[in-house]
Amino acid sequence: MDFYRIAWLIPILPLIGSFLVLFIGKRTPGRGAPIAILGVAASLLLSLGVFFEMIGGRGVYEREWHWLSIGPAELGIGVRVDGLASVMFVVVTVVSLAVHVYSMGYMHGDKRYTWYFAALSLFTGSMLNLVVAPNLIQLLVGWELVGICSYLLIGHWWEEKANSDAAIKAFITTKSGDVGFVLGVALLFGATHTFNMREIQELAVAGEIPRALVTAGAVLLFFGAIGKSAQFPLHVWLPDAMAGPTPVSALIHAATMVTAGVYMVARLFELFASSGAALKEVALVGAVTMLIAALLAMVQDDIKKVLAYSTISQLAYMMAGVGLGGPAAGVFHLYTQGFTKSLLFLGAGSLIHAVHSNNLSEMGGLRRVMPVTYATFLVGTLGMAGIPPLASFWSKDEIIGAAARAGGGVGQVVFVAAVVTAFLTAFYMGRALFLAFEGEYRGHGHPEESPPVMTGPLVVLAVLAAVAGLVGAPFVGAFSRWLEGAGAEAHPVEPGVLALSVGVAVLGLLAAWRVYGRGAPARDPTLSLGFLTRVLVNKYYLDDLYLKGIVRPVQYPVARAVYWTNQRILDGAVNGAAILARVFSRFLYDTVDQLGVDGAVNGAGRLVGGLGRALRALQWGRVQRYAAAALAGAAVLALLALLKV
Amino acid sequence: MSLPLHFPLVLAAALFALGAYAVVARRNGVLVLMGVELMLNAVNLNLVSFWAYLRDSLLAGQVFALFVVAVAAAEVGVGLAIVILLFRTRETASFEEADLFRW
Amino acid sequence: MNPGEVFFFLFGAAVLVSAFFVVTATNVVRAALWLVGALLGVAALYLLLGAGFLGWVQVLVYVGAIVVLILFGLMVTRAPIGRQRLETGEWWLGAGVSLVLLLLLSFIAARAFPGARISLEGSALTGTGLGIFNPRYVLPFELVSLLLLAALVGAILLARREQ
Amino acid sequence: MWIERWALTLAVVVPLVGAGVVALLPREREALAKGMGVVVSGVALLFGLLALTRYDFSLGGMQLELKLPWIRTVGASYHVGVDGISLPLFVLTLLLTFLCAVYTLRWMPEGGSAKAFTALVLLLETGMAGTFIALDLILFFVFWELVLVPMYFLIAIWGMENRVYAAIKFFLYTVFGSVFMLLGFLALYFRASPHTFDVVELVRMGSSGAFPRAFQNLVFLGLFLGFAIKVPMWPFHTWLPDAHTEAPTVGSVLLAGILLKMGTYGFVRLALPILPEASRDWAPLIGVLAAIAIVYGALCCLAQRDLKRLIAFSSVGHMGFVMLGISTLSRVGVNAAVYGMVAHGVITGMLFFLAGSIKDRYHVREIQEIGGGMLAKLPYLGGVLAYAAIASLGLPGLAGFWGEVFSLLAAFNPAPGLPLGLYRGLAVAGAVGTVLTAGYFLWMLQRVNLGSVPERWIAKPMPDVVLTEWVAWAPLLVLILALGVYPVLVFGVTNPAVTTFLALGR
Amino acid sequence: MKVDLSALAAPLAVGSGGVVVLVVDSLLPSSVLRAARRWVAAGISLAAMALAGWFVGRAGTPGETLGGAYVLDSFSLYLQGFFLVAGAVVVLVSLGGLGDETPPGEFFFLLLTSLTGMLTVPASRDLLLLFIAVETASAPAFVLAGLERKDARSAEASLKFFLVGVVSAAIMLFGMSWLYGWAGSTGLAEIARAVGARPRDPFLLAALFFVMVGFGFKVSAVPFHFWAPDTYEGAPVPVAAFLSVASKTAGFAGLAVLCFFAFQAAAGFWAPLVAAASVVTMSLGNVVALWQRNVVRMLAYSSIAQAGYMLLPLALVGRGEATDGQALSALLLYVAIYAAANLGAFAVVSAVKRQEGGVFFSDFSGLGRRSPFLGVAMTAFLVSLAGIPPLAGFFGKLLIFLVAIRSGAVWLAVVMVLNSVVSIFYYVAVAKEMWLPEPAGGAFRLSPSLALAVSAAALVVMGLVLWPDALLALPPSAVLASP
Repeated sequence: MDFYRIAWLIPILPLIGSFLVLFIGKRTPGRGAPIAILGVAASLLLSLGVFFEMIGGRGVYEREWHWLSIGPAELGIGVRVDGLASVMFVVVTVVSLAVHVYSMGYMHGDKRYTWYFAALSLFTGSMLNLVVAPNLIQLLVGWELVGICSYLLIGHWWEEKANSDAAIKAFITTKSGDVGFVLGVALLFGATHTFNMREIQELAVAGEIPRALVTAGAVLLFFGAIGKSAQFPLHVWLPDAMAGPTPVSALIHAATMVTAGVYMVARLFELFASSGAALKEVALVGAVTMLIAALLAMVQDDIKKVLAYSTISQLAYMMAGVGLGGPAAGVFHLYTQGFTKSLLFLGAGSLIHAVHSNNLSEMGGLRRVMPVTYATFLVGTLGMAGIPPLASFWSKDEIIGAAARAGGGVGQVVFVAAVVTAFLTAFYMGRALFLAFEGEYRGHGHPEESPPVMTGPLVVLAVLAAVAGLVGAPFVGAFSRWLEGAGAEAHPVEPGVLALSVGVAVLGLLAAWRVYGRGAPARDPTLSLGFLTRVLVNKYYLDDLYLKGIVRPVQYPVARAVYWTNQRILDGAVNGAAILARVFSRFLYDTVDQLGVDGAVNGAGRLVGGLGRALRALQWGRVQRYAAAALAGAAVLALLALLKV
Repeated sequence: MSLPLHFPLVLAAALFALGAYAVVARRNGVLVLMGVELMLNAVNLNLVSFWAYLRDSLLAGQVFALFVVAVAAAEVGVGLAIVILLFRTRETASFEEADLFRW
Repeated sequence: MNPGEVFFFLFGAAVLVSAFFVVTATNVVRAALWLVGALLGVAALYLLLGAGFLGWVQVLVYVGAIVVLILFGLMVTRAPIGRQRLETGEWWLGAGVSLVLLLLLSFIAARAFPGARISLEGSALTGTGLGIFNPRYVLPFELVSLLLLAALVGAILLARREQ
Repeated sequence: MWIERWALTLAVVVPLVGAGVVALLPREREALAKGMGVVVSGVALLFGLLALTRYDFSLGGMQLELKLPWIRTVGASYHVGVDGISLPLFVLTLLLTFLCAVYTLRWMPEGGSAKAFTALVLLLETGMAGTFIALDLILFFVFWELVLVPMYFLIAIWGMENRVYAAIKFFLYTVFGSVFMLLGFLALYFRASPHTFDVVELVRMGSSGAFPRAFQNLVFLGLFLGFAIKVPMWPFHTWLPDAHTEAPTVGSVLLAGILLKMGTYGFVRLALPILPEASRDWAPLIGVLAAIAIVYGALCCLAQRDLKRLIAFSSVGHMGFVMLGISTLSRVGVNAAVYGMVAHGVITGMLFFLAGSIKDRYHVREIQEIGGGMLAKLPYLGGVLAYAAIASLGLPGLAGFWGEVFSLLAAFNPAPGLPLGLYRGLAVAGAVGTVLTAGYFLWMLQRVNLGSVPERWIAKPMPDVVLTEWVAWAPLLVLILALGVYPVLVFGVTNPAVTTFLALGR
Repeated sequence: MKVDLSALAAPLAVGSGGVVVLVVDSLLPSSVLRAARRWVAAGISLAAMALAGWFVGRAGTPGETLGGAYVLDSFSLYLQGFFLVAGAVVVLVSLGGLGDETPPGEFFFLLLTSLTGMLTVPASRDLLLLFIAVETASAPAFVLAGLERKDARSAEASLKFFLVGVVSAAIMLFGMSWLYGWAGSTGLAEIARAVGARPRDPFLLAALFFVMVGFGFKVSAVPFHFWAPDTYEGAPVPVAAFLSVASKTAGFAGLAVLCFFAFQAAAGFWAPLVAAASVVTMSLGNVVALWQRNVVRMLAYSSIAQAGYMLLPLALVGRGEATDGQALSALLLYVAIYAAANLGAFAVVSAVKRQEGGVFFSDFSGLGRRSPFLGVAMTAFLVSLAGIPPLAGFFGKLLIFLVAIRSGAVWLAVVMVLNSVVSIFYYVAVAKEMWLPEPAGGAFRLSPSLALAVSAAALVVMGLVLWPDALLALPPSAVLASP
């Protein structure tokens, strides 16, 4: 079976599923969930088919059908299947299927259960469309659609204002980044007259586009990625996005949508590469982001926030990886993180489901009560920390190695940031693990292990998180071949780097164990760092800056001021002109029409009846004045005749 | 025996101006009508003078003047009727007090 | 100065003086009498200019009919006879306008026909009465008779008392 | 075939006759009026669709033309026809009016008789539809002005509290503009040799350089004032919020859905092709005003407390995108503009329907007083509102996206000869505008739709979307999706025409 | 010289009709009710007009008689036809709108007499005939204006009309007498020649200006307009309608004869003055109309403004033969279109006055809802007067714009456009009053004759857009036949 040829079905199937759920879901058994799952499952099967064909060595397949002609612009719709896409297919569909199944349990009894599945499937389809897109516009369509799905799902429990606030924040923040993205598309279109990414990159590589334009285009596109992938300084929305249901966080805000930025950079790697500066920017943004996010993760009490900052940090890793080591390095981390992070989120969901709270301070000692959750969460934590041979270890190592190899100023900065972040990651993941599962239970009620429908996906993802990295291990090296073609060489294992990365990971975990190993300490050291803690708890005051510096001013004073201008100045000018015209006509009437009349007496005289008698002498309306006017007119005419006009 | 043409023309102009004065300046409606008569007489004087100067075969000036007299009679008739009507409704023949319309 | 001019100044002065008193008389009846004088003076001028028929029409129609009508009107409206204010508030307006008119019109008229003179020879009763039967004046004649009828009817309509 | 010649005319005349018939209904038969409105506008729509079937979509020029002598004295003729630019707007007019007629079956506004209301709406339809097919300046002007009086009365009689002020403002403002437009028309007439009012002729002359540049600029000023006020472009927009807010639902729908497009259509149909050089001179100014309108409109929306007024202000911004596209003088831009007109017509029409229906249920207009929770109280109404709002903020897959994104694209790459740096700045402003647009719509949704139902509404029984509304809205809801998913529906028609027409304009 | 009576048939028929009305009415026994007498008188009047119309219809052009003093060309026939139609509508309005105390025989006699004069005006090519015709048109109108006998203001209306009328007539006559002396003839053809020979003489110019003053009064051009608002307001409404349409048109007919024919050679001197009068008249009329709360008075100022518009084509004379013809066409068409709207408006006002007793804005309150027929029609009339398409008024204005621009007088066109915009304010104000407030009274009773008049006017005003050529193509551009 030629899976490449039918790859266009991959995004379509979940979309169809979504529509079916939306329109007939309520009336079907299972309230629509099975339909959605079926759609995603079918998509997964196709993805696997594509994946194995790709492994089998099949090259790039690109097919674009003509869709629109708008003047000189030709827009196609189609598919591009290559290693990058195949890997993304698998990550997206696997995680999505796992989340769909898990949600049947997690969302059981929700008011908008059906709607939830419809949105989830819609998201999956949109994400797959983004992945499959051969041109920028199609990519943009997927890009925006996943954004709105994210909005819908973050705000799923919109009865709470906080949730809808978070949803709006997420949408608007990413949309701000999209300003750059759209302009980047416009710029590249202007330079190349095509939307096709392959053609654009070929032109860029061939030097047909001026270097400055390439850089500008790439940087503009990267703004989009900064928003979508929650990179500094637009990362602020992602922690808030945890307001959505946990499975949604796992799917959208850990494994898939947020990786779209990384994916986009990888997809357009040659474009970024033909402008070295753009690539360096990507790496530097990654370096900054990974560090500041990791620091933030250390002070969180909400387990989902810990994971959220961890996600930001790891996305930054990916960015740095793409920036320094090429698409393979970054996407490899994306791939392993996809499984690991969704595993952790679903695990966290399981915990939350059990204790009805997101807060680590209300957990503790759950190891015994929830063994499956614990085991899988442990796998995830170790993976995140970078303990071999778990999947994330290989990919993280690859990136640190790439940084080391890259050298130069940027390489060194990224290397240091990556190592420090590795330590911090191990520490905060250990902190979360221990606070949740060790010590005494600090919450309410009697937590129980989650049902199989939830633990099942956990197990599956745990297995994947454990072993999926092997394909990219230096001694296998398959992953870079998939992505960069057969010619890509596997980088040799660098023992020093390997030792360093494992070392800091172990150190971090041990430090965490030292502090949190027996449950929550009386004084959490991360919260006792004085000024630093204050800065971290307040998220570097960035939220405040945005909210108080931009959003509120625009929302209130600026908007009000503009509106005031509208009402008072612009509208006022119109009304003023009208008033002026009235005054003027009044003047004309009073003075000119009553020409030769003693005074300006008019309707006022009629209105003020009592004055009438007194003003009688001034009244106009006397016939002889009319006659006088006629005679005066004649006299003037005679004068004009005499002067021969 | 002859007469410069402009003599009667200037006289007519003066008569016309006097009539105009009466129309504007006299309070009593009947006196105003007298002013109108003076103006019309000025016109007739013009017509007749020009006829005498032109001696056109159609006697246009004289005939015109005749018609003016007839029309003047009609107008005086109507005018007096209006004055009487005004007097009947307002108890005055003074045009100055006909001022019901103000704006 | 030939006799024609002498006669003209004589009659003209009479007309002007009478007319002046018509518009300035402080007694309405006296004003009407001055009007008679002015109209007669005009009739004399017509005769001088050779329009005899018209002169007699002027005497008959104007002096005979119109002035009587006016006197009648004065009586009906019970115009107070005696000294009183007969000028409107805007008499100065009338004075100004008429003065300007007088100056302009006489200036224009005086300069319009340099050297033109009216021949007063053969001043006699010329046939205006016949002239009116020129077919050219049929329609004006019809119209003016209709007009007079309308004025008559209209005057009655306006002036009669409510029944 | 007679259809080719007469379908357009019939679609315009049927409502006119219908208006007369409805107006003459005896008082005791007044109940028939609403039904007749539906039938008459339905028949007009059928003729419109019939015209659609006879239209060759692959061609760019005028089709289904009909030219009859009209005023011989001045050489004005009854010349109608459509091309890809006018066809979508023409059909949209007929459709939207029909839907309005359907909607009034249930929600007839109060204030006057149903008979008069229906007659005025039909009269309005004639004016609007006629404007889009007129190919003679005088005919165009007649149709253009025909719209005024019915709309004035629709607002003034059936409007909200402040209706009289709004109606007069609308009327005078528009008249003011159209006077200058007429002067421009006359100037064109006299400059053309031979003198003609025929649009096709004038376009031919204009594109072959028959009009000197200074003259073009002067005429453009006249046309600009007429069209810009109608669009309305910043800063001539101040009549719009009042008119929209005070108008009855159907009036707002038609005002936003169709009337505003008359202005932008005027630019595309007349100003650009007849005055190519002046267009080039004026384009930067128009672009700047458009960009201001986008940002400004969005900011004003953020400041609104009144739902309907918010939607009204959103039109300022959206029409800004359309004008931005036009100002680029590029084929992409003009295509995007026409697309934007259609999309805005469908989406904002829908939004005003919704505003009306919400008002009919809550009897308040202030967002604050609705207080949120509509999605819980009236799930379908809330859902449709969310759908329309999200479409309006330019989500791909729904109608709002394509016009907006291609406008920006065109603004970034304007026609050669226009100041590139300026236009790129405008594109940035426009793109920032999209964020603000998303902001106010989402904020509005949050305040109206989301949250819990306030106390005062919990016990109050309210019908969710009723059948009449579904019938009136379904075509729009489907169109919003269809246009978004398959933009070829519009671009396929406009592109040949724009290509032909901008080629003429060169 | 033979008199061609068939050429004179139209005015003679109407004039005789008037006498017949008077006689028949006086022969009717006093037991016959006023209403019946009115129907009889109106019937005879209409019959006389129909007869005259028949004569007009079958008259051949060009025809002339009275030694060239009376000429039938397409210009005069068009206007005679116009006067007959307008007169008939006024008769219909009078039938439904006159007070019961008005004596019908006398009323219709005076109306027909005035109409006789009007019918003669456009055909006159002789100063004497012109003067007599104008006076015949005016003098009965002075009386008609005073016929609202129970209202003191009617007398005042009549007085103002009369006094300004006779003063203007005196000025005109003075001018005519000079003109006669200058040209040596009262024939307009001779005068035209004399004007052409030496146009640059103060005497001649003063004479021309003075003659035009007489007509300026009739068309109510500034500064000879003062009587109009007072007279319209005080006169019976049908008479106001008659004055604002027929009398005004008679003035324009006379002006057209003078401007396009007799004085054409001196256009360089008087045209700027007419232009100035046009601008001042339209501006003043419009601005003052803004402040009126009495609909008749508003319409009076409106008709002053409209006179300003109609003066505009006259100001274009002398800029070329082609544009002269077009200017005259534009004037004649505008007159007809204006007449339709204005007669219609006065008919509605008349109906309102019958019902409400007043004609203030408040009397029109809610009219549209009480009588949709009257409301729609009145709205159409006002909108047409404002010149908003698709109603007839727009086409009239369009023609004037076109000819103004074509003649190079763009500024006049611009001033007129601006004035039209100003005028919208007050026309809309009435429309607003009719539709917006809740109706204050019950349904309207409308007499059939008024309904007929309103319908006819509305048909013209609303229907012209469908077939503009019906009216616009009617007068050929060169209509004044030169004898």
